[in-house]
Amino acid sequence: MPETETMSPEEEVAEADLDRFDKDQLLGFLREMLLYRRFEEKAEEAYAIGKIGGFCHLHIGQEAVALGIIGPLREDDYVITAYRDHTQALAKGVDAVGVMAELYGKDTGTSRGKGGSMHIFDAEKGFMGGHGIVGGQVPLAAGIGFAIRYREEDRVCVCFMGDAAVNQGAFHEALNMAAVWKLPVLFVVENNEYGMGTAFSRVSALPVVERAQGLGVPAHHVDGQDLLATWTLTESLVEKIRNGEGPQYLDARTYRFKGHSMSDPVSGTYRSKEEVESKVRERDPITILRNRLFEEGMLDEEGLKAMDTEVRKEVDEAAQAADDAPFPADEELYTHVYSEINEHGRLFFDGRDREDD
Amino acid sequence: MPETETMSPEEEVAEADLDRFDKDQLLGFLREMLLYRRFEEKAEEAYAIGKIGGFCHLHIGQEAVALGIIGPLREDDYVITAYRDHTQALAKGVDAVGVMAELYGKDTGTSRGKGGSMHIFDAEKGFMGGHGIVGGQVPLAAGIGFAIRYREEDRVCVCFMGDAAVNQGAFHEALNMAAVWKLPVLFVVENNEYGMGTAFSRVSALPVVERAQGLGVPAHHVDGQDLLATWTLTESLVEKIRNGEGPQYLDARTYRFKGHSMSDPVSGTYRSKEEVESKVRERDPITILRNRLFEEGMLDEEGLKAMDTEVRKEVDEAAQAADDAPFPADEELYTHVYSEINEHGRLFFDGRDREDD
Amino acid sequence: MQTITYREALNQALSEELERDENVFLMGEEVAEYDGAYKVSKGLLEAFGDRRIVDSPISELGFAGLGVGAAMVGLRPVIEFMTFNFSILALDQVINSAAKMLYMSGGQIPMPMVFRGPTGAALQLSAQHSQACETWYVHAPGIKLVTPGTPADAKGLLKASIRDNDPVAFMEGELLYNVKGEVPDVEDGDFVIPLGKADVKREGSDVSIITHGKMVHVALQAAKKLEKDGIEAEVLDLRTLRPLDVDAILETVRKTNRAVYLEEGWPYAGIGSQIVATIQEEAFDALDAPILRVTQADVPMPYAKRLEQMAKPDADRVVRACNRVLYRNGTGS
Amino acid sequence: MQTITYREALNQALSEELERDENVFLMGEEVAEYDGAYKVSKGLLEAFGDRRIVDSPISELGFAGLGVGAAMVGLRPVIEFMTFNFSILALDQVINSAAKMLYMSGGQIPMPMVFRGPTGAALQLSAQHSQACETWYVHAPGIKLVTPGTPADAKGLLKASIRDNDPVAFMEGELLYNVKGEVPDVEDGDFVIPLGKADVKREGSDVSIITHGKMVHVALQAAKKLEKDGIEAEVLDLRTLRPLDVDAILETVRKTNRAVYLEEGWPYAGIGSQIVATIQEEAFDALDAPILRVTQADVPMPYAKRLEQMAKPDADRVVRACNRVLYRNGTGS
Ligand SMILES: Cc1ncc(C[n+]2csc(CCOP(=O)(O)OP(=O)(O)O)c2C)c(N)n1
Ligand SMILES: Cc1ncc(C[n+]2csc(CCOP(=O)(O)OP(=O)(O)O)c2C)c(N)n1
Ligand SMILES: [Mg+2]
Ligand SMILES: [Mg+2]
Repeated sequence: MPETETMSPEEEVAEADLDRFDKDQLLGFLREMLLYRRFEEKAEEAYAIGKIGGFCHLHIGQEAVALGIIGPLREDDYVITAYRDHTQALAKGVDAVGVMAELYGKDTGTSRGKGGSMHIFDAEKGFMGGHGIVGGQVPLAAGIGFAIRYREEDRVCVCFMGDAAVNQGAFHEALNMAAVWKLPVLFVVENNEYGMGTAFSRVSALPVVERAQGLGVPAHHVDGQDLLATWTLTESLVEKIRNGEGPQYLDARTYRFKGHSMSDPVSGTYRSKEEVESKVRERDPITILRNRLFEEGMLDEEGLKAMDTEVRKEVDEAAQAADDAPFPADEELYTHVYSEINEHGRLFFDGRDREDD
Repeated sequence: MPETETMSPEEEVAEADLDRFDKDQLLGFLREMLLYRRFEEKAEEAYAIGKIGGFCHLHIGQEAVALGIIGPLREDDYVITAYRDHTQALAKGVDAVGVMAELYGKDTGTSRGKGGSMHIFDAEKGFMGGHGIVGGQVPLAAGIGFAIRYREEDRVCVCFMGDAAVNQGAFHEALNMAAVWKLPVLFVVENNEYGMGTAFSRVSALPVVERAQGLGVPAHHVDGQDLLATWTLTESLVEKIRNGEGPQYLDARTYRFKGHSMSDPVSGTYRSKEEVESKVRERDPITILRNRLFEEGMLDEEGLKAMDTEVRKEVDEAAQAADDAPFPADEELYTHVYSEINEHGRLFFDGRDREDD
Repeated sequence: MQTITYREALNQALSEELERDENVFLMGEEVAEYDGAYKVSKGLLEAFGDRRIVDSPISELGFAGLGVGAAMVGLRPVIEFMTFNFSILALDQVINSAAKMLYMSGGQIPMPMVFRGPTGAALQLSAQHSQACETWYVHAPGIKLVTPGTPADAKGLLKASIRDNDPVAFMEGELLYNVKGEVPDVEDGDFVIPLGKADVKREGSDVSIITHGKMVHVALQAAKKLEKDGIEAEVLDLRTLRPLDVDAILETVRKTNRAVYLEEGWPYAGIGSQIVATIQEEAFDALDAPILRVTQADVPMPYAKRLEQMAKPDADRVVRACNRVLYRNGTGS
Repeated sequence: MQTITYREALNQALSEELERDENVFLMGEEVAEYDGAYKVSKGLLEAFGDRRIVDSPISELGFAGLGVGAAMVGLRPVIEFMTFNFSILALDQVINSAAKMLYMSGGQIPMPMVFRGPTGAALQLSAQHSQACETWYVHAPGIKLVTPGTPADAKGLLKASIRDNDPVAFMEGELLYNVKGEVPDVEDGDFVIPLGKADVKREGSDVSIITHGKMVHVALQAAKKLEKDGIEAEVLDLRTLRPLDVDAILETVRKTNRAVYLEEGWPYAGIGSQIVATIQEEAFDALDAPILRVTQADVPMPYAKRLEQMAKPDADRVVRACNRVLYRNGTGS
């Protein structure tokens, strides 16, 4: 039975950090996070002019969690997450054009325009979605972990969830099963302190990191705004999991810079403007890494600008490609409901095939 | 935020125990547990001859948990439980005739013959049922606790559940809410080590007492075969709750002497005959208390016999009364589906009222 | 008469009932500090305090069950689901606890409570966030189901639902919250609409469009289009699905001899299937044509705008169905 | 032909499919060490080991979701619900994950999995343990629903369901497990019955009794009683409810012009309501009388024996309904 442990990885990691990575890697990290940021800013623009509809939950402010946790994975590892899923998809190697096209509801989108922002999927890349029911993906992750163990593979499944998801029964049931069967799953709480407009501490008796204590999954926490700390801790957790030590639980402390979804206010009754502003000023993961690179002399303003220009171009191109792509054909309404249309019997009951009788 | 604590109440209690109770009380305890035992043995007989049908889950072996926890309550406190509910109802003061009549499916049964063994209810006595979905009663208990707090009363709600219920999401959600709102609920796990034919340790990564650790409800455990220890600890927990300290969680360690339900084997693939026999020999709560009373010279074989004769008579009378009582009238099929038959509109759609058109 | 939105009407109903009865409380995600995800509970925290307007964790099964428990001892909970989509998680407590409690306790434990929130699709929220949940809440006896389509109905029926002594599922519509309509002035006294009474939203003699919830508006649009073609459609809004005003259904069918059921949800074992079965059983000889149903396409809701529009039932489709039951040609546009 | 019980037929189907395909595994409460609460999985642990026959905690939502996750990456889970009554706790994963996954992923993630277990009432288990769950599993598109009534159908359809690439709810009957019937011998090769084909269990020309699941036996009893009165009832067993063999339904109705739908569950938005709606829509002119439905009384299941018997649909009630659609008098007993 695994012991429940709470580490203080910030401290441990603080010394190791920069030296573990070479310059190209570090610059690559910054570029990658910039890409996520610009990608979502572009999505924000596109939403404003009606190119994107429905709910659209931006990850802005939380980029280091996506990169710091998905970056250390192998290509054949799995990632599954909630509806705030764009940048995690990008981090798992899903094509930016496909993600943007999905937001635009295009046939070339990752889910052929059927899923939208909340349901980005790319099975080939091991990106298992994009799920909209809070906590719903947590048992699915246990199932992916079960299949990995069943096949005696050494893959790992990372399951992201928001802090509010921790209060779902599904969390409790899935983590217990993962612990009992030692499933290779890293459960990551993207702890941005709020579920929509409700502070976690108002609806939870204990802090996030302690919530797995009754479940037999070792718990850890990390400063999710510090990419290098997150990356380093994740490497060690993933190694444990790959070695068969069973599931791990990580409280990644972060902050959402935007409103919950497009139509929601950034601040308001539930959090003050000052709180948000101070977080944006002091806890932006991109700024934090950038400053380190500046300090170390690995990057200057000019280099950053060039990087940003490149990234913006990439994003613009993705948006353009999305815009140019065709919408799904009308016939697609009835495809993918069933993978198999049985030889006998009727599957659809709306009678539309008989409308012109 | 309450601290999670794990006490070892057996030790603490061991010294206090007998002196805290007077002789009449102690004899009363024994008589009460004997009543539960004989009541259920009678039910077993009645089941064998087809007077009782459906599922019938006996509590035999677990009687000290019912009495030790419900005994210290006030009359206006609430108890809610799962389907293994006969002796808890008796402990809460529900009339034995009413309980037996319910098992017989009679109109004079506590639930007018509609509920049966799994759904004994007596709202007047604060006995809030008898619930059949494993874990389903746990959120209900939080709701009763919520209402107590809402009305600023100093009542307490005791919620019993089996060990297997701890793996339900409902458990997680309800205990968290109870902790957040400091609801006056004592959550008691009747830990008989098995959920039907599955040992708890096979499907749970941590032992029962540790399973509330992530939920902010202080945890305790007790030897549930030791009536006096259970009673004493419960008194202290109920006092804490009444004083507004919020919910408490108790792992009451016990053992089921019979099969899960009437048709299930007492032992088999999931537990050995030897295990059951040694528990019955060494851990029978009635024997344990009886021996104490013998040792203390408070009772002798003769006194016990007299007590048992009395109790058996009571039980026989209850069975006779149940047998003599009328079945519900046919019209009762449609009563109590709705408490209010609206002035307008149809509520029932089986068309039986038009059958003879 | 005041002209207010559906949202304001609900807010007034809640406010008045909270005021009237100390046992009423509102619980759900974001209902208090955030004023409700759709602002239905705006201002209620301020007016009634956090004892009676309670923000819950995202624990649908748990807080639905908590509501049931509170109702067991006499409170009158109003449990808000942010949307009914999420309430499938809570369905066990709705069916196995709320709907059966009175029966299995032999009449001892009434369940005076309301589960409410929006049901059905809004705009481009795709598969998991766009479903009409009526069937899941009406199949089991022991619970009532109310689906108001207008501000007045929303107010009058919510007040009746809160006062009802049985569990009521009260389904609103995200796309209805901004719809305006006339509602009796607050000063004119308690405005309560009894459960179980359908409402003829438009009179007509050629064909009956029977419907509920937000589809009332689509039915009225269709009726307007039909009018241009000289066809007078009667629009019957059921308003409550259990209790169901069967008399009103039979009456309109006996009048027009032709009917179309319009609903937002899926067809298989939808509300329409029950209404069709009821009509053919009880007014068989009155029918001059089969009753047709207009429903959501029998697919999960897609995200892409055009596919979503195709998936949803619309006025043109209703017009075409009406023409079919009238054995006429007519395209609906 | 072997004569075996429905339970043995299911056991054979599981065993053969576990043998055939390494990706198939069985998970649920008590399925392994205890041989299944109803012994359907007897001996499978011994034969296939605890990697493939897995005892779960009592976490319906969790292990249903675990099954979905395993199917997402290509395993073929068979998830046993001890009874479908408990699966309402898991319904969110069934509807929102299993049924919608393929669609919302744009066709990327098929769901080759089965949810199985008994549905409906056994004997005197009262409200929470006695309900027919078909409606909850058929309303949403994306999932299939299979309800075998005989040992042969149980075996052939379970094998087909496990091989199907879509999620299938497979509903058995506690009271069917001991029913015996002829099933092709194992040596005669793979016995698979394709989904979507109804089966005429008895031919007749006067009236059609259409039904599914364990009610097939009640329908046959009723047909026998009617025979004594000179009435030849045809009994059509739908076997699978989605896909649904509409052709077979229309055919029998066109033959007899009168129909009764018999089902174990509640009436409102029951399976029967859909069948009635389909028939009246597609064979309106073939009907000489309204279609009647025989269902459970519209109440939660009571415990007391006589009340329970009254609540359940039985052969006499079916006989009376048949007489009514034939416009004859006849009491059914
Ligand atoms: C079961 C369920 N309940 C409610 C919602 C509505 N909802 C969507 S996101 C959200 C807040 C979730 O917060 P958190 O898990 O912390 O994730 P974050 O949005 O902060 O990333 C809510 C209540 C939902 N999608 N699913
Ligand atoms: C949700 C649910 N799943 C499964 C069952 C079937 N079932 C009834 S009792 C039981 C075992 C419960 O064990 P435990 O909670 O330890 O209580 P005990 O029987 O030992 O008192 C099971 C699996 C049920 N009633 N409800
Ligand atoms: Mg959050
Ligand atoms: Mg147990």
